[in-house]
Amino acid sequence: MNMRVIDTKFRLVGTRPNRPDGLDKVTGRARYGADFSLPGMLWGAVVRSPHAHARILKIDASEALALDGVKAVVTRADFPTGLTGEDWNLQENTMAGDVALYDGHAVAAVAAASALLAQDAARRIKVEYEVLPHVIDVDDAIKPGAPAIRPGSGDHSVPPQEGVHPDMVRHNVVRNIEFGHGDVEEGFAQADLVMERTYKTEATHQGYIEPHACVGQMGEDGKGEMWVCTQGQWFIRRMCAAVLGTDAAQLRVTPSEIGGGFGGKTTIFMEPLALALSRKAGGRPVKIVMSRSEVLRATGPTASASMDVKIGMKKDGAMTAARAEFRMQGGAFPGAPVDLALYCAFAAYKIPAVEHVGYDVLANRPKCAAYRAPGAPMGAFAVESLIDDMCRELGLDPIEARLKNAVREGDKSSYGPTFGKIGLVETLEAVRKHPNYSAPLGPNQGRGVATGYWFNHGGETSVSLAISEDGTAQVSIGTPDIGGTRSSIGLMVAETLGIPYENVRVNVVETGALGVNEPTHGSRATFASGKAAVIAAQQAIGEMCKRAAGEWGIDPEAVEWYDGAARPAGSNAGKFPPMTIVEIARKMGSTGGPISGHHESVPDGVGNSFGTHVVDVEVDPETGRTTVLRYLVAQDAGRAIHPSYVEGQFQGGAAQGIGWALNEEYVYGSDGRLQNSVFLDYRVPVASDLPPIDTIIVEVPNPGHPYGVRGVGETGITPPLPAIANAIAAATGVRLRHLPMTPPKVLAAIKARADG
Amino acid sequence: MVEVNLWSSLKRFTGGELVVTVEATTVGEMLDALVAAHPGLRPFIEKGVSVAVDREMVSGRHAPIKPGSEVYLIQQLKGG
Amino acid sequence: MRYHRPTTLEDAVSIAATASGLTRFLAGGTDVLVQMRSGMIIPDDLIDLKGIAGLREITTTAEGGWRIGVTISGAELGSHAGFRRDWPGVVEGMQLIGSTQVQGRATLTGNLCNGSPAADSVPGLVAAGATVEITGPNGAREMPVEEIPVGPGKTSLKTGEIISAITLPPRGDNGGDAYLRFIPRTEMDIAVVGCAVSLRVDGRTITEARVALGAVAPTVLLVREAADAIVGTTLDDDALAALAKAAAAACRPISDKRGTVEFRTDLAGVLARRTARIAYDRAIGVSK
Amino acid sequence: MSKIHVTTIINGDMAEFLADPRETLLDCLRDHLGRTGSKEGCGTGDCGACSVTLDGVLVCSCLVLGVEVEGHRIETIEGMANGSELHPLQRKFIEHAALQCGFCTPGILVAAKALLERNPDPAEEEVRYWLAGNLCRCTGYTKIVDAVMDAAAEMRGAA
Repeated sequence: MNMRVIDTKFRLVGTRPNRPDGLDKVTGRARYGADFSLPGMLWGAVVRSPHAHARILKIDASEALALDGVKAVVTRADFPTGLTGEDWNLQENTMAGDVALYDGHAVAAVAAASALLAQDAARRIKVEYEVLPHVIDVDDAIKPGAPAIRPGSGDHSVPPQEGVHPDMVRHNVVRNIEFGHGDVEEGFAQADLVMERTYKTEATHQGYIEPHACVGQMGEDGKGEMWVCTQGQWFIRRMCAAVLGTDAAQLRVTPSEIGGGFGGKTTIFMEPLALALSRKAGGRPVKIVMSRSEVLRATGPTASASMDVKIGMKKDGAMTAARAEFRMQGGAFPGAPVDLALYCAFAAYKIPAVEHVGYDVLANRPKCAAYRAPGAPMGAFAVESLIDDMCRELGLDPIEARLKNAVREGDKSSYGPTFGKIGLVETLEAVRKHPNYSAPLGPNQGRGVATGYWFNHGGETSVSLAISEDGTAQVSIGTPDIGGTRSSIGLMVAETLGIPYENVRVNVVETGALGVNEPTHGSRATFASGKAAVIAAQQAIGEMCKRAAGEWGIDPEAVEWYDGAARPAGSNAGKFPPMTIVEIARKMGSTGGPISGHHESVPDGVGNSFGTHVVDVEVDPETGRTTVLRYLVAQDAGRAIHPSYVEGQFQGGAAQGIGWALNEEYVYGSDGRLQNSVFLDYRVPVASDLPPIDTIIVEVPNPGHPYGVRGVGETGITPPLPAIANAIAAATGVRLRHLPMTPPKVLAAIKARADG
Repeated sequence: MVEVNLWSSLKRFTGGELVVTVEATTVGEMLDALVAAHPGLRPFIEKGVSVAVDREMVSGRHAPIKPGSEVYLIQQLKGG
Repeated sequence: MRYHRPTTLEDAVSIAATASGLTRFLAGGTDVLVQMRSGMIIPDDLIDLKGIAGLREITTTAEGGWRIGVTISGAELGSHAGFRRDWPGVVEGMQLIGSTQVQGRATLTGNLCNGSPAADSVPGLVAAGATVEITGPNGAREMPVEEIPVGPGKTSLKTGEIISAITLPPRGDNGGDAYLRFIPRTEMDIAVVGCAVSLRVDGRTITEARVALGAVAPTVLLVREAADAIVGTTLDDDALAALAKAAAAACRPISDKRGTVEFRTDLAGVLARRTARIAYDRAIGVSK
Repeated sequence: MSKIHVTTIINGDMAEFLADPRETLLDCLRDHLGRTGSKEGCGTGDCGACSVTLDGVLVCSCLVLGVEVEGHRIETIEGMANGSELHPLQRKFIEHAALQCGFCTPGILVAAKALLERNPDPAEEEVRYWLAGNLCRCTGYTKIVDAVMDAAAEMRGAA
């Protein structure tokens, strides 16, 4: 059952109209990445390394190029040299240089007249490798003497290792972070119970159902176009230009409809290859569509983590101190979200003394990409699992204990800054009142509770709004619509202008149409593009009031906008009948020209979002199989603009978290090759695996947004990992500290306990 | 004067100081003053940091900082 | 790749017998197309059997058993009331393969000839005592189902030989069969362990039984010791314990991405108990 | 590899195309016939985004060769609405917000339609098992199942 904690007083905000792109999406008309084609188009295919770590000795494409219809082959030799920093990392990941760094790493690409021909040609490109020692697991990779991956890619945060004996150098540590406050040793000394445990999570993939796809066209002059499924067309533009050494403004990127992203489509993979092939094939457009296997082997999964957590607690549940050391590998490149994981780890709790230590480690795996609340689910798994064990030890109710430590407005966060208005306590109170929390449990069943946190990102934002001649409005946004953004922004604009929702058209536009926009990421689209759209609408309203004032011959300040019309105010009140948006728009050509509004900014006032989940599971004691019986999500949405899509974010996040907790993982062989690169063996939850996911939309409005919005997209994936681990512990009495909690692992733990 | 709270690993570049006091009325001035006082911080600040001023993540260099404002330097935040 | 669509078995056999390179038969295609897609296998000759008359029929044999044409899909098998009544375990095994969509294409014979030790439909056929009718360059021959797979991806079929039908014996009175598999999700996975039991009772006592295990050895196993453990019993707790012990003892599994040796061995015992219980209840008539 | 001429009926209309024998029905629908409503999410029959019906039977078009459909009848998402009148399932999916990114939606609609033609009054559990071969990564399935149940009720005239 779905509940909302408060009602809104708005005309449209908080209602559930049909999404404007719904019709196209239920009829098959909507055009996604692979649905786009052009005259004269070629098809591209990518040759990928079968080795986890190997020096590339020779690439011979002569046999492929000899085939009729094969038009171009590109290798790293076709890319500029001398890139540095993240641009270098992106180029290295796009196409291997001297060394292939992971199973699936691109080493060459070919363009041909048909998809089949391109694949045949790719098979005929002969690559000679010298296989190098590889390392996959984060704890192995951090060890002194582990195979060195891309030596020298460590940044300034890594303490210098000169003087350290060569065998003792930790080659693969590329980033180090430490922060905290208070005296943790003092805090642990004051505790009645101190527990310290180690936890591990495996890499998982965002698992969007739409594989990466693009059509790229670029001439010798460096002018180009790209049609691509992405969360951020300007990111694609900037990154492709950097990797290819072309000018950003010369590349025009149009986003298609996007079949899911969850962070995985905020960066580039094969997009520069399409452009490089096109440039080499005389400017003919080149289409590249990844197979599922390519998606799993060569696009961004999330990091895998190894984590030590120590917490001190008083008998009454009050936390006195906490310490976390997280080690994460994000593939053969810097960028594991260890910092974000640490920021979120203890964010829900007011703790006098906290210490955080993090290491970003290289391993022979694909470059990790953002995945919904990057890092936060891993940290939550470790911290919320340990808190659950401590509550059992001290006989405390998990919600009471969390309420005892919960951060409130004005409390200092675990990462420093003081919290503004937040809704953690409200989510805890809400789940306690929900019927699921008191549902009776049978044998082998258990209930788990966990809390989670994620920030809300502002980000570069540019929005444009124009009033049409008939008084309807068009809004141009730069954040692709992954889950209903068009409807939430349409609702806010219609609410602000005082016109019907149906009279607003929200367009996701290409890079030529707006200033730079960051992607739809960081739970920012409804917050940031929404806030900018509202401000743009207010600008247009100001202009319309001016036009009306001109018609009436009164001072614009003496005009107010209400219910879709300009009205004389103050001393002029009632002197003239209201002038509607339709009348003003009809005359705009003769009263000063087009009426529009723009807003460009990096919006402040982001509102973080807390959530609390409650899950009931049943574990088969003979097989170790876990069945999710009930699932409840309560999360602070600030204010739900379109409640159905807010619920959808809660439910989708929970489902991904359930998959991560129970079955999803990257499985590597001793040869360093990925063993489960198809959906048959990379096990995302199917419909029959899940119960209905119940939601409670808690609304503690964010004062930083005109309609109180908080980003809601990411928090929902954070609590499920520990919530399910806690439920399994309640059902079986055994605690699993290594995800995923597969039947073999659960059964082994149950048997180990039975054997004493 | 503003007190800027750094993250611990930056202590290596500030002579062990976790809280650095600088003269600044905006975020930009604050970041520049930090680099001037402690050149070792330059690569971190050039790579990009998030700044929290009085309970808010602020974005622009021109964001004002009042005397006595709560100021934190945080590693850059993004998301999925 | 050459695509052939013969209209008679003889034509199909001669195409296969004379083909020089890599040859594959196409019935449901749910394995062959996946292998082609991954570039694992690109046949030189692909012989589509769906154009051959008579291969898409389910008929009863003179003895009262069943003859299933090789292009019968899982969906067609499952919707055949008469067959379902006789061999619910065989139907269960077939219908556990893949999704509703895959059921619309996949066939018993294809699942058998794919040679996977984890093939869901095979243990049920083995437990049922099914045989296959093989047509080849040298005429037709009959063979027990369990003798077709000889190892992962390998069968005992010779070049040019085609399985033209699968024959199940008469169910007879007081019989029941069942198939259970273990997978981590509820659907869409390859069996980690599979178990089929077919048995007959006299009153409450089991008079004959066949127990087959999948995914615990290079081929599907017919475990006589497991059958012996329950024959002559009323499937009481001791019999079930002995059955589980015998099933586990017969396992020669590997550890891979889907399960460990220890897990598969444990599960073989658990599934044997649970499957036998269902087959027994069907035999004594307390359930369908 | 010479191509093979194939004649078939798609959404009631006669269609002809030339197929390389290695091309799947999905490849042919998308690349030769301009029917891009059916999606490829995996190419291995594990995600259901390419679901169509072949002579009324629900199949993954990525597991059927284009050359196999000679003389057969195919129904795709493009044929689901009756002109401008949406099928109740399509309407309910929009009303219930049963789609977020919408990529899996065509396959799920085709599969759900096949279910309701076979059983107009399915239990929720039957809906979940029938759709187990249609992966959705956005919604957690709750709103999808709600929409199918609601559409079924309306089609039974019980809404």
